[in-house]
Amino acid sequence: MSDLYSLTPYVVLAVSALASTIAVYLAVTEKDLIKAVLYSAIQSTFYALIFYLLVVPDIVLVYIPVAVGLLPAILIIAVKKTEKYEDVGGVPRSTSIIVLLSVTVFTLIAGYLLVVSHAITFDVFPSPDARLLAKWFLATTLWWNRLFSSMSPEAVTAIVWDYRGLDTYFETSVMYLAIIGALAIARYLDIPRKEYREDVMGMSIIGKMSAKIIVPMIIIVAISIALHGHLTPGGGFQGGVTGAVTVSLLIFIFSVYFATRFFKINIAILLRIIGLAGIILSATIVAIIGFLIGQPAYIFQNQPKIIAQIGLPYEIGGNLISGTLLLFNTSEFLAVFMGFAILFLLLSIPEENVLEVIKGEVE
Amino acid sequence: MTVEYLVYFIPFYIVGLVLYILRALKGPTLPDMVLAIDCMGYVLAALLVIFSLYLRSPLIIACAIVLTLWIYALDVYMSKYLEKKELGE
Amino acid sequence: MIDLRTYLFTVTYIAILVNTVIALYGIFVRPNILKKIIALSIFGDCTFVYAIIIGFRKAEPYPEIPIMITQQPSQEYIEHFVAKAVDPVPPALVLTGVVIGLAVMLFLIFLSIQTYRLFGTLDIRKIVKMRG
Amino acid sequence: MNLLNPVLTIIGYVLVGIGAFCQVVAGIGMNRFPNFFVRLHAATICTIGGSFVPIIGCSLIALSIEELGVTRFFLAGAGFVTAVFLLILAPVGSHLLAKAAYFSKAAVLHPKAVDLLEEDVERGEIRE
Repeated sequence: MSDLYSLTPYVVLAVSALASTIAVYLAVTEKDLIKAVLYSAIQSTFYALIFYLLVVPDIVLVYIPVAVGLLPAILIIAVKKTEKYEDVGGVPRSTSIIVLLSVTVFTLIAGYLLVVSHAITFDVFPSPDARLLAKWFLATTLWWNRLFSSMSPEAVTAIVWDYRGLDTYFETSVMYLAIIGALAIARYLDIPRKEYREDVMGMSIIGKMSAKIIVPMIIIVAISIALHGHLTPGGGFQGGVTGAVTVSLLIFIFSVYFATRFFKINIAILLRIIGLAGIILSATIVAIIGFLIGQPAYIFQNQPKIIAQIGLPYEIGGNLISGTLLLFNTSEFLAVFMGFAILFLLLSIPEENVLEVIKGEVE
Repeated sequence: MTVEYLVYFIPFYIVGLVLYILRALKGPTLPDMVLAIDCMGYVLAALLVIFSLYLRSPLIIACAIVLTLWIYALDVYMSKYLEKKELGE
Repeated sequence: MIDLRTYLFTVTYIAILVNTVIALYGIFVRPNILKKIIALSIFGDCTFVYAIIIGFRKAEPYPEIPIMITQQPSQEYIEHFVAKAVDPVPPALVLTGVVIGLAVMLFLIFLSIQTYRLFGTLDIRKIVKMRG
Repeated sequence: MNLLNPVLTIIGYVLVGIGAFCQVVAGIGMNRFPNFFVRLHAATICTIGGSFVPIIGCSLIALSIEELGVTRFFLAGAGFVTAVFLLILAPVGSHLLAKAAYFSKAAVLHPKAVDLLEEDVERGEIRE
């Protein structure tokens, strides 16, 4: 009984990995592009199960929206706007065999190095012991001493913002730049002004009615995922991506002319800037307070340290808020949510308008 | 220790999952594949809930909600792709 | 005598390695840009799985999530937590990686849509031959 | 609460068992049925019988395990939320997909006895 109990998760891991291999093979060899996108969605679903069984719920919460939802969605839109079939004629057979062999050799060397660098053999895989750094992080997630701890029970969020804040800051900047790039490609374009007509536009009445019921529920779930980021799996990015599904539902089920009643592109950009300003504020708030009081303090500081004795309170009225983590999660939620809203609005501009503008620009 | 009896139910779900994968990989038409992926996603949501009970880690269950939402969104995208209308209408 | 769990975990690892090989092959050989982007996203996912596998550990009966359940932990609970929970550093790294991968992928897809508008094709061999 | 726990556990296990049965049946149906519109029936069995019912069952089991402490309410609550989402979203998704598949002629309707919807569309009573 006990053997069976501990064996089952590993069996499911192996089954899902093998199934994902079949899906990857079909995704790469399929000529119909939309089928390839669907195969890659199958692969992502199985990877989500693998991540789940490797007990990293934060990654699952980020990976499911990204790889099962957003990437297939935008790829489907791209396939609809561009060509549907791939032409593979003319690739010489010798080239593909040479590439396959070299890639195989490279991957085998890399995989062997990965096993060696973790200092394990195949007798005990996975290793029962964790690294020293991991032990230190785990032991200090919620410790009695505020000088060493980040006072958050969630180790991953604590590491993401409290120990590696600079990385996260630049990650958000990369995201911001990608959206700015998309906006730059779509310059001079705007959503045409049309009146929303319920009987002609959008999908069937069943879809519209259920969307009216479900959209507020989704927003509440997204906010709860974002604001409990320091207590349970999740955080600002996860909540924002979950909230982004509402925008896509509004655009696809009703129509973009219905969605622009609630937010236009310019308002979304403004809210996104407010979110980014909130992230900058949560990075520097302790330093600002220290500057005003006249005590030493760091940028990206949360709890008091040995030579900088000021810090944000870790609880208010008995509720754990973990200093700047709550502020960071809220602003990140706003920034990510509005970023994806901009993206979906840009993608829903009709292709005829775009072609007209491009024609005018080329001439 | 009542959780351990879930061991006897999990294989059935895995069998169902594998059968849906077969349909999703065979096709033959696009709606068939999407329907099979749909079913796969919902089985997976059930499996996630079962595993979070089985491994006794209640906090990992939030993933199931998100998975349900996005599988539905994939449905909506694919039916928009199949329709002849312009994307935003 | 090898533990059966080790054997199954090795099967998982090798399956992910095979995925990497296929994805890299797709990136280098397939001519369509969107196909290359799909293969690139699969390759990225495989690398994320490797990073998570490094942080996984074997614990009886199963490792725990790196999140504390109680808010005033005792010393015994912290010791139990450190002995059972998985490594929290790789998830934090992968979180950053997923977001940046998504940003890059979105920008690439936007660029390829624009390429199709300008050139009328997405075949990389035809695009290379065209000028302007 | 102690008296209620065994009852909750037994009901939960029964629901999970129903779910397991429905999954296998729906999986077989998904592979044996001839075309897309017949496979929609199998999909319904999968989503409602095979996913909604066991999620409710798991939530009930979770409520009865007292060793989990306060977090068992988290598990049960999130499980109920998932179940409600699934109950609303899965049929709507199938409906949208079936409608799009029918009107775009993407799904092949091979063994066909009668198609009343097609006649209605031809007469102009229903439009796309």
